[in-house]
Amino acid sequence: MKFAVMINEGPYQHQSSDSAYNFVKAALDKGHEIFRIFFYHDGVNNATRLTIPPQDDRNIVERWSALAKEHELDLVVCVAAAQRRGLLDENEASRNGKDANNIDESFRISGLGQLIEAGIQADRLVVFGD
Amino acid sequence: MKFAVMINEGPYQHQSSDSAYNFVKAALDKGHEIFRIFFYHDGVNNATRLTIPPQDDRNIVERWSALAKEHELDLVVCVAAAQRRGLLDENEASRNGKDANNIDESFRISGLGQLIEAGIQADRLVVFGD
Amino acid sequence: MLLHTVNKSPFEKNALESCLNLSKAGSGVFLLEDGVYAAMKGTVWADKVTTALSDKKVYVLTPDLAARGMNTDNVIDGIEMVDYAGFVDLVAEYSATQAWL
Amino acid sequence: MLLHTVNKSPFEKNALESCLNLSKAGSGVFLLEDGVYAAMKGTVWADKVTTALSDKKVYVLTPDLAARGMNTDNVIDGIEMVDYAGFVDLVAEYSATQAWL
Amino acid sequence: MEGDVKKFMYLNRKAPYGTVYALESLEVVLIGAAFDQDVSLAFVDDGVYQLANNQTTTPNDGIGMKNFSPTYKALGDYDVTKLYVDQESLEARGLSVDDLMPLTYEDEDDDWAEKPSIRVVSREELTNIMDEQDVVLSF
Amino acid sequence: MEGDVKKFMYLNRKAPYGTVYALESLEVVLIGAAFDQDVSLAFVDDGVYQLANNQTTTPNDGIGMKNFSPTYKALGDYDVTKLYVDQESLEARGLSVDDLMPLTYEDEDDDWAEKPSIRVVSREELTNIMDEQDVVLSF
Repeated sequence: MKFAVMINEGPYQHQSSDSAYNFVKAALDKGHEIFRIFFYHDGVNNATRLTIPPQDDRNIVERWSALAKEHELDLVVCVAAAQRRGLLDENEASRNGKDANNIDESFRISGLGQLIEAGIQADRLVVFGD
Repeated sequence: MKFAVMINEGPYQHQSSDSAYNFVKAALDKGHEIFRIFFYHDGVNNATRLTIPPQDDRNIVERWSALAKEHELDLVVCVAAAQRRGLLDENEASRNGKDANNIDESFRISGLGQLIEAGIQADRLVVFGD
Repeated sequence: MLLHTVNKSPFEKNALESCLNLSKAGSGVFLLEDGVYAAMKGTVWADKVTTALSDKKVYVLTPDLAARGMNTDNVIDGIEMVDYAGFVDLVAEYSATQAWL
Repeated sequence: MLLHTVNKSPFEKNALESCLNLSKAGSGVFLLEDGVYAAMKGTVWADKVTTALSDKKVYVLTPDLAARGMNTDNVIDGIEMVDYAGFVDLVAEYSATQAWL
Repeated sequence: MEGDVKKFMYLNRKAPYGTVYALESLEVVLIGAAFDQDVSLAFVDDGVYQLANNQTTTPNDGIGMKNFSPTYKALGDYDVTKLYVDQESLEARGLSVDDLMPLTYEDEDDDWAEKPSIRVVSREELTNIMDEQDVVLSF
Repeated sequence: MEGDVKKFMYLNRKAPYGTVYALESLEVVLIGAAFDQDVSLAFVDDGVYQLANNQTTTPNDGIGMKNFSPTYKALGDYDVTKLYVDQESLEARGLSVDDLMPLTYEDEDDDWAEKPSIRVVSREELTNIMDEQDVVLSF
């Protein structure tokens, strides 16, 4: 079956991203397809490559990034939500005259249409939030 | 009177930072002193200089930054909370081998002791959160 | 005496209820953000708030009421309406502030 | 039939109550994260959850129970305990998933 | 995008301004309107406050946030015409439909007659509507 | 830091793991212990779950988060010895003090006798304790 996942909260503050990760991993283990994972609201904060969690804690961003590489996952960050919160890729940063960018290469920035499309294309959409 | 303020949520997702800003501005208008504003939990996200809010919306980071410059406010970001969430200044970035930093110059990174000290030194501590 | 701040809707979260249960007679309850809905007449919470007024002061932040389209004419009698400047005065007036997040 | 997910404690937020009020007989209610506390015997919520079991299926995510120190022996009778793999199966089994955030 | 039309529901259960969910939910609805799906919005619990009339914010006097409620009035033009409001949620808050914005749309199947978009429904009705959905986006 | 000792209270009302507040609150308490203030912790509402016994997480099997509950056991060594637990919050959740971690400290004023740090208190007691505080940090 084809799943899509929406994540509405940032890493560490809420369990949403952890729960979504465990769900996605279990779905992949069972042979399901993950059509897309869409990060919205504070969920865009999951995409920062600048995170430095304590040694004995999980690295949420790296975990998503590794899973994406292993399974060619489509990790999409909402551009409007990301800009509000200071999450930029190289392209967005230079277009907006910002001197740095912080999005991990495993994530791509795109519009909300990607969320609707995921709802249309996937057999199931699961929302993780606060 | 001497006030200290603690902000526990990031910009835009929750009203906490807006309420704290309006409170601080009103306190300054009345001639009170703001001893320190301490950003904890997702509150550290208030310090990113990479934010690009929509044209017709408020710029929360810039607003804090301008107020800090005008009144020499001490805006302190908790280092542990910030590292977890990918908020770094130049120093933290280079010490941790990160290729970018994102903290606005009006904020400084420090430890939780600064929060306790604010509680001790200020006449009142007000917490804004979710 | 403490000034208790409540920024959550009483319909959504238990913050106001706990605050009312654990605040002393004579203390202040300050409603802001989504907490301001508790100040309105005619809701299922109005009776509890009215009861609280018998031994506590209750305040509501008017800019938060206005943003949410809540008519100040419908604020429960006895609740004091203040702006941010009034909020600052209250924080100074009470001995300490306790947030019910 | 929908699978309703509830990730909030019924003591803190109104998500479970609204979910139970607005879910059809035959639908599923999936408790995860802080929502798992609703699955425990002996709480002020236990009766409502037991009543829901009369016409709905209720599931609880065991890893979330374990993290919180909740003993699976004290889970209300009739609630089905599943792991993340079971969660995936349930999402596939029901026609759609509705989150009560 | 493709031939199939799915039933999309946006479930709104949070008050405006205190959190961003109401505003960012509306942004999804506006984008989603271009996809020609069968769209419904549900306003339950504090979500009903999103539709409150007379929301007033000004930059320099007030909470300093933008009043985004006028955007709901544009939904009709985007063919988003089914806004279901839970009656019990209204009543618990001492509100009636008269306290909400008068949202309307022009019905092309009825000689463009202006009709109300807000439909106050009972729990039972809303439960049935929700159960028919293919995709539920929760905010 | 200075001569005055203030009464600091940490108010914990949220469950662990679902949100980070419990963990990051504990980090403040540990740092704050170095400042020689009069420290109390209050566990109210879902905050009482923070002290639940037998919390179990493992990286590869389970929720994938660190079990931080052992840190509460170290509080006694940091001279954080007053953990007030709201009795009604426990009861509403079907819990008793036996379901909580057996936290203790050694009382230097009583020949280092081992004493319980957790003090289950009534609403009235807790209300009085809270009202005496100079600084309340809420999580």
